[in-house]
Amino acid sequence: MKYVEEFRDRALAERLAATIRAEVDPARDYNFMEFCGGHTHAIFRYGVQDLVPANVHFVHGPGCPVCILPIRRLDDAIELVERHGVILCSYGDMLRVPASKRRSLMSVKAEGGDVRMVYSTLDALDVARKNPDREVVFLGIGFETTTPPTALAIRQAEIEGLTNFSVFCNHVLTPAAIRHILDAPEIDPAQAVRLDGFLGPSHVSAVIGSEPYEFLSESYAKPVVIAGFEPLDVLHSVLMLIRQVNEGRVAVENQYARVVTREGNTRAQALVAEIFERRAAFEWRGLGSVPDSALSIRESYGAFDAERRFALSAKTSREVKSCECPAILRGVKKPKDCKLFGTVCTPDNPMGSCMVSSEGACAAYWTYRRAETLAEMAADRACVAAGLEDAA
Amino acid sequence: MKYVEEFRDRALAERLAATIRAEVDPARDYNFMEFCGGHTHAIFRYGVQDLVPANVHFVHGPGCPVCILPIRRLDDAIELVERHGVILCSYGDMLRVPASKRRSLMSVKAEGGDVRMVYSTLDALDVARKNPDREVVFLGIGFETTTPPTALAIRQAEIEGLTNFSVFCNHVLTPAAIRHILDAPEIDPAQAVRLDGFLGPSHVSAVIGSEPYEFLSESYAKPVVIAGFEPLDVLHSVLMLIRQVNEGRVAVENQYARVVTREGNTRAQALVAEIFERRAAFEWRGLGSVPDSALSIRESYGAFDAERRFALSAKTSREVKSCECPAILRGVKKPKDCKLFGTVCTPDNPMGSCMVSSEGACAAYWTYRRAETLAEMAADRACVAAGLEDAA
Amino acid sequence: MCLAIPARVTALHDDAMATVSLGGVVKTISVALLDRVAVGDYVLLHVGYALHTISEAEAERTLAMMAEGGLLEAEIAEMADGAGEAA
Amino acid sequence: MCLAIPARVTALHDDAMATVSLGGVVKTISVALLDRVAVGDYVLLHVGYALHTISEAEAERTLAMMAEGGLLEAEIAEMADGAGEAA
Amino acid sequence: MESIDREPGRRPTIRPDERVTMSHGGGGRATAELIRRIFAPHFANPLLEQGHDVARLERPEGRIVVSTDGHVISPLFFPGGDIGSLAVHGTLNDVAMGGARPIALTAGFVIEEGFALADLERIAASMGAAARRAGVPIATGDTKVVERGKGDGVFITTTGIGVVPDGVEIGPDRLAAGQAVLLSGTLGDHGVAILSQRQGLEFGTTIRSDSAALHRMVADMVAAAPGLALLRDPTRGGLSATLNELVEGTRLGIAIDEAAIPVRGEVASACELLGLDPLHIANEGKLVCICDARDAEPLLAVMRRHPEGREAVRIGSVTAEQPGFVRMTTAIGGTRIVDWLSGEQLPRIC
Amino acid sequence: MESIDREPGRRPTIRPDERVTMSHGGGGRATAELIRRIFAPHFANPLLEQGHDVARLERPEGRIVVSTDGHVISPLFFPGGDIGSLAVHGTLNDVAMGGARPIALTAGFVIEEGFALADLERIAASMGAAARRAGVPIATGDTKVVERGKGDGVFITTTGIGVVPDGVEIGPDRLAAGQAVLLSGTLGDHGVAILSQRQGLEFGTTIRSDSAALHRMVADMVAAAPGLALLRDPTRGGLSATLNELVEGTRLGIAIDEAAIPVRGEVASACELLGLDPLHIANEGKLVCICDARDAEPLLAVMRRHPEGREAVRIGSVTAEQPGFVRMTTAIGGTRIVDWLSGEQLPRIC
Ligand code: SF4
Ligand code: SF4
Ligand SMILES: [Mg+2]
Ligand SMILES: [Mg+2]
Ligand SMILES: [Mg+2]
Ligand SMILES: [Mg+2]
Ligand SMILES: [Mg+2]
Ligand SMILES: [Mg+2]
Ligand SMILES: [Mg+2]
Ligand SMILES: [Mg+2]
Ligand SMILES: [Mg+2]
Ligand SMILES: [Mg+2]
Repeated sequence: MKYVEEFRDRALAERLAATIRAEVDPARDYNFMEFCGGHTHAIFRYGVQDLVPANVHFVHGPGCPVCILPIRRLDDAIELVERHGVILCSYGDMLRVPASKRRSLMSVKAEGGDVRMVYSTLDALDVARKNPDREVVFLGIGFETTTPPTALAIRQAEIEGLTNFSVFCNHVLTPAAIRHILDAPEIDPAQAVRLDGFLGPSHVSAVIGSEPYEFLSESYAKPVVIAGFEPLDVLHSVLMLIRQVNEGRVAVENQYARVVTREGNTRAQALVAEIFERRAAFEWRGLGSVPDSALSIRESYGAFDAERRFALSAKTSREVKSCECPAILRGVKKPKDCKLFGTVCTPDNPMGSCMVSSEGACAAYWTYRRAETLAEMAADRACVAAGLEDAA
Repeated sequence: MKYVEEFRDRALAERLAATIRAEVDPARDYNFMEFCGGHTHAIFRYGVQDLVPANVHFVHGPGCPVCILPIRRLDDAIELVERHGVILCSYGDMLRVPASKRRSLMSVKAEGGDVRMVYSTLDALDVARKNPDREVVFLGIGFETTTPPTALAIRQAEIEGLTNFSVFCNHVLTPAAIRHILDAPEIDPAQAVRLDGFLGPSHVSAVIGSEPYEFLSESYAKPVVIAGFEPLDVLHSVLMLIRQVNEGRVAVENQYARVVTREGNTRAQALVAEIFERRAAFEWRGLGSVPDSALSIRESYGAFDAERRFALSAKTSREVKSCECPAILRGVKKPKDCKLFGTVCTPDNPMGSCMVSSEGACAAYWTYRRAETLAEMAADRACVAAGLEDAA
Repeated sequence: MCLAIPARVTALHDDAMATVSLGGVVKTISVALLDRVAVGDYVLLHVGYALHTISEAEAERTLAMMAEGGLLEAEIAEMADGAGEAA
Repeated sequence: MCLAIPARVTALHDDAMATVSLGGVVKTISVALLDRVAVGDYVLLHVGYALHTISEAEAERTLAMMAEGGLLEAEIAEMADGAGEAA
Repeated sequence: MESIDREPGRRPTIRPDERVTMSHGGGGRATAELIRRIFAPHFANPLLEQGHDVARLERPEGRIVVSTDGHVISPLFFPGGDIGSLAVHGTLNDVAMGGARPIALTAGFVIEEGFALADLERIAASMGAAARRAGVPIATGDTKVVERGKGDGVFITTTGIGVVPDGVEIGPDRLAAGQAVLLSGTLGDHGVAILSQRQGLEFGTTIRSDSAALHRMVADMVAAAPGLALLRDPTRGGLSATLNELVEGTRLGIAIDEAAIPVRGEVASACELLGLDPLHIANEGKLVCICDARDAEPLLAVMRRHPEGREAVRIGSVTAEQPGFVRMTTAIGGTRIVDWLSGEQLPRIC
Repeated sequence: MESIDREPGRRPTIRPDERVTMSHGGGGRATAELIRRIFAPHFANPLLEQGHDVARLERPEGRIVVSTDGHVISPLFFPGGDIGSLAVHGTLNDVAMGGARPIALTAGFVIEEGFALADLERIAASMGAAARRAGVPIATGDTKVVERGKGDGVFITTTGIGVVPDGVEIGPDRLAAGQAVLLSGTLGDHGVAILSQRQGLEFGTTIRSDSAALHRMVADMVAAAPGLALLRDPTRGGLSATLNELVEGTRLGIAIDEAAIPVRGEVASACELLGLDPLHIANEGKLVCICDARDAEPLLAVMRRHPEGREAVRIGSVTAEQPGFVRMTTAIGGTRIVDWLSGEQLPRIC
């Protein structure tokens, strides 16, 4: 595949790794947050860690829309199926995510709920066309990347008069979340991690452009490199960040220039603006309520808004108590810091969303680096035990 | 089972058979029509023929409501399923009966039509209760025996306000058919069979009583014995008929006195009269249009009449051309006279209803007496061939 | 069309329903078509409904007649008058 | 949430639909989010929609930079100014 | 069972709300977990513990036979058994009908999404128990999951492997006029037990399925009369299908006597109620044996020593007359053909 | 196939409007007719013509093995095969993975009411052809019909019987550090061919299922290296499930090299499109062989002589390090664990 294989070339990877090794300052640490789960996944799937020196750390951010969706919203989706009898169309990613009471869309389906996996909003529209007697709700999740397809579906439904189609909108916004993480007061300062820079969103930026990140360098003095999702893109971007740090520069650089421009896809932006508006605030798992961080459907398209269309009951959805997803999503803990990791919580029996999404940090550690992680956990426990003995 | 096993006793059967053998006049033939398919079935299932002398002949009548239902009515039932999308509830007996174009309710179901077998109209009502969003039609077939349960179901639906329930009424009346057979002009006189008496209906009479058959002795001078359906009842009734014939008497006698009275079940009769009215005429397979021979639902219960509720298209339903069911149902031919019997037409691939219903004469000959019948057919063919050779 | 069999009523319920036993097989049926029925009665069961009660006396008489090799001479006149009698 | 891959447009259809090829795999997608697109263009495909076109020139430039072991010295100043350029 | 865990023992309890999901059929860890939790504990045997997708048996002493049957019964649980024990007995019996000693079973499950794990475990437990009672291991298996609405709870296909002792030559080609036709007990118990539970037909009865493994009785029969001609289990289609299959298209007939055929009172009553014929109804623990007339009594004596054959009787003979037909002397002394079923037997009102 | 007609030959043509009805499953004449029309002509072989529910095989020379698999694939017909050929190949391969020569197959069909007879015949023809090509008879079978909405066209459970030559001892207990891991060809072709046809995912591709019988290649491999340790076919769950099953919970690990694993370009592309990993995708004509390192090249040479093994390569080794894990050197030279699938692999957008 063109524009894919070239960016997985082993010789080039070794060359980039050598340059990084040559340029890092061994006397310091480099903490770079990859905001996007897509980067997290690429790093783990290709073992990028093995190619960078030990003092270059990847801090995994909240950029996985599956992971940050509060359990309450998933419970609402289940209520749409079970109480309102709708056909719920969802991307495959959401099907195994745990809701309250050990349930998931997959288990709801197994119990007879009409949950259908779709690959595209085009398919969800088709389901609505083929089931005119049923209410069909598309579970809209995702960042700016995934919002325009939802917007187009709503517009298409209006054009066709598909009155049985609506969207349960959970689309969220990237820059607000990054800003939130950097606004330290809202995060436990004891846990706060010093970030030396950001691997900036890749495909989000294809839509919104690089301009929305400029506040990071301007207001927060953080280096940013918009980075592609292939492993060489990651290595390249890390090198670019190291150079900014070493040189004391602070800029928004664009490693992913083959797709990302400063202004992004303005047509898509206009479409989104026509159909959606900002929510005053939205609950993010891990981050709490984040102002201006999500979209809802405008009143003018209210007929297609499942939240207006169906009464959703008040509910007290509770996360699994010991699940550390929230801290992991803020970048202040790692999966190995969760005592459920690998014992109670596995991908077969996930306690938190981070163990389900292939962009989730827990899933990444489990799937691609379990051996090392379990060894580290054992070592940590040994240290603690040793410490206790010493103290005794 | 009490009142069943006693009437299948071998010693008693032999005793009755001996009496019959002793009393028949060997110089003459006795042709008795058993109107009811129930008698036909009992005769064949128990091999009653083997216990009576060769000059006592059973002539099989049209008393099988499955057999006499014109193919057009079944095509209408299929149309209810396929064009109107109803759930059609039917007794098991109808499922394999051939409709036009080699179809049947069974094949319609296999193709996705919602056809459900019920054991009782109570079950059909239940289907209607459980599917309030669907139209549920009960395919009402049967003689006077089976009509009261249909009537009760309609009354119950009215009481409960089950507005999605209706009946496609094909209930027919026995005495009118017997009269029709005896009104020779309407039947090809060359084929007419001289009947020496009737085995009168058994369970029909439980409902309507024996009185409605008195016209047979009064106007047509035919002996009648209302006969139970167990094999000893048949033997006993045959003996009673032989005695009437031998003695030159003509009466309606009641062998089945344990169930049948002269007046029958007046409560059931009143209920039927409340809900149904006579059709001016109804098409019987084999008999053609027979006046006053069937029921339809009264206007006052019209909401429960599937014929009023659903527009049924005009259709040209055609029987299989060489099928001799019509002549067999009039008693003027036997299954062996049909050249399709056992070759093209078998219960697996029935060409006519008489090969499907377990009360049908063709099914009875096939299922219980195939060996003899095929041998007779071969002998008949040999005679014809010999005749042709002689002629040449 | 008239498959019907004798069953003994073992209990009567609301809504003109009854439990019957047929040689040990138990079934819930409707007795709404009968004027009167009592526990212990035999009824003729057809498509879930009792159509008529069964006269034990007539049943015995019929069996007796058969055992005599047909009609009892004494019966002939009576039968010729019309139908017999059921409970 | 942003699994998206490069695909080459091989045909354009009505209703802003297009056929694309991804290393031999053929798929019908929507190009309604693009201002303009031509047969032969590479686009970034996400959940059945093209999100953006891909700049072949920028791709080559990035590969060349990587081959040089990171940024070309000449690029640093330019990149620092802001974002690059895609077709 | 590609991956039966090699350390059984720890078995987490099944929660009542746990259901089979599509994940359980993915072939990954969830599949292995399902097998480990549900099947391994109940099926435990050395063959299964080979931990291989294929089970290796020892070198058999004799010719081997194989038979397979799919089980699609509804309801899954019924008086006298369930689909699990039935799937074991049914196939053991088919192997035994070859005159063989069953040595191993395989089990293939097709499970509908949403099926309760607790029910699946109940079935697995019943299968395991039936296999242990029979002394025949479930050597290997397979599980597939289909989407809700594309299955019906559980289907189980079992295959049985057996070994035929030398000298035993059982088969339809061994039929000859004059042989005796034996039946091991009452007809129709299984089918009536099932019908009594079927939606829309429900009736009360004390009848239980006769589902049982017959191979031990068969082993004794084969030992007593190694020359017996044929064994068949009159399952689906009943006695009529079994006998007709044997003679249709051949130069032989079979004559049976209705009065000799044992049918329980409640079975007869249920058949009257629904307009069915006990000769067409399925049995799951009965066999038909055809043998030289002089072996009939000794074989009946052997059969009657087993609980499964306590009511064994001779019901008729193989004849040269009316070849191709099964003929029966009826209860009242008439005669008729016993035809086999056309299609499934439907309850009827006529 | 209880009643394969003893006079085959006359086969009425199947009309396009003919469908399977419940009658075909009743066990009566309609069932026999279905078998006679659809299965008998295509499966014809002497075992089946024994006309018995149980098939008698000859006395085997060696230990026997048995394996079973249910096939529930959708769509039923796909590029490179159909459920019929797949059901034959899949089970032949499982038997072959035991180091055995397959000698017989059984086939159990569960058919949904309304299924087109013509499609059933197409499947039977494909099964029959696959069995003939493989030289292994379908010895016996069974057909059941389930109501519309309680099945999904056709499910086929096949069981295979094989004979293992003396001296061949294949099994997971034979693994040892230092052994070579060989793969017979490209990964993912079957799964991608299926996905390309699946409703809602449709994409165009020239990829065909790799469905093929491997027992002839295996026979040559076993002859060339009778001491080979293990054979496995990476079907459902893909290579990752196969390798993880072998080492999980043991003292051994497996190390493989991503760059060595052959994956066709279109397969890789389809995986990128759907967010799937080729290591998790099902194959139906590939095998993994684990052998002494010194046997690796001779075995690869044997494999490459067969069309099914033309692209055979060594992909890794058994190791003593990181026991219980499968570790892979990635395309860019990093490392990672290869985990097995949790649940079924769902197309994803993240
Ligand atoms: S391992 Fe599981 S419980 Fe722990 S943080 Fe991750 S998802 Fe939550
Ligand atoms: S044998 Fe068939 S075709 Fe002939 S009369 Fe009877 S039903 Fe009709
Ligand atoms: Mg079998
Ligand atoms: Mg069987
Ligand atoms: Mg398997
Ligand atoms: Mg179902
Ligand atoms: Mg059998
Ligand atoms: Mg297998
Ligand atoms: Mg397999
Ligand atoms: Mg396998
Ligand atoms: Mg079978
Ligand atoms: Mg279906």
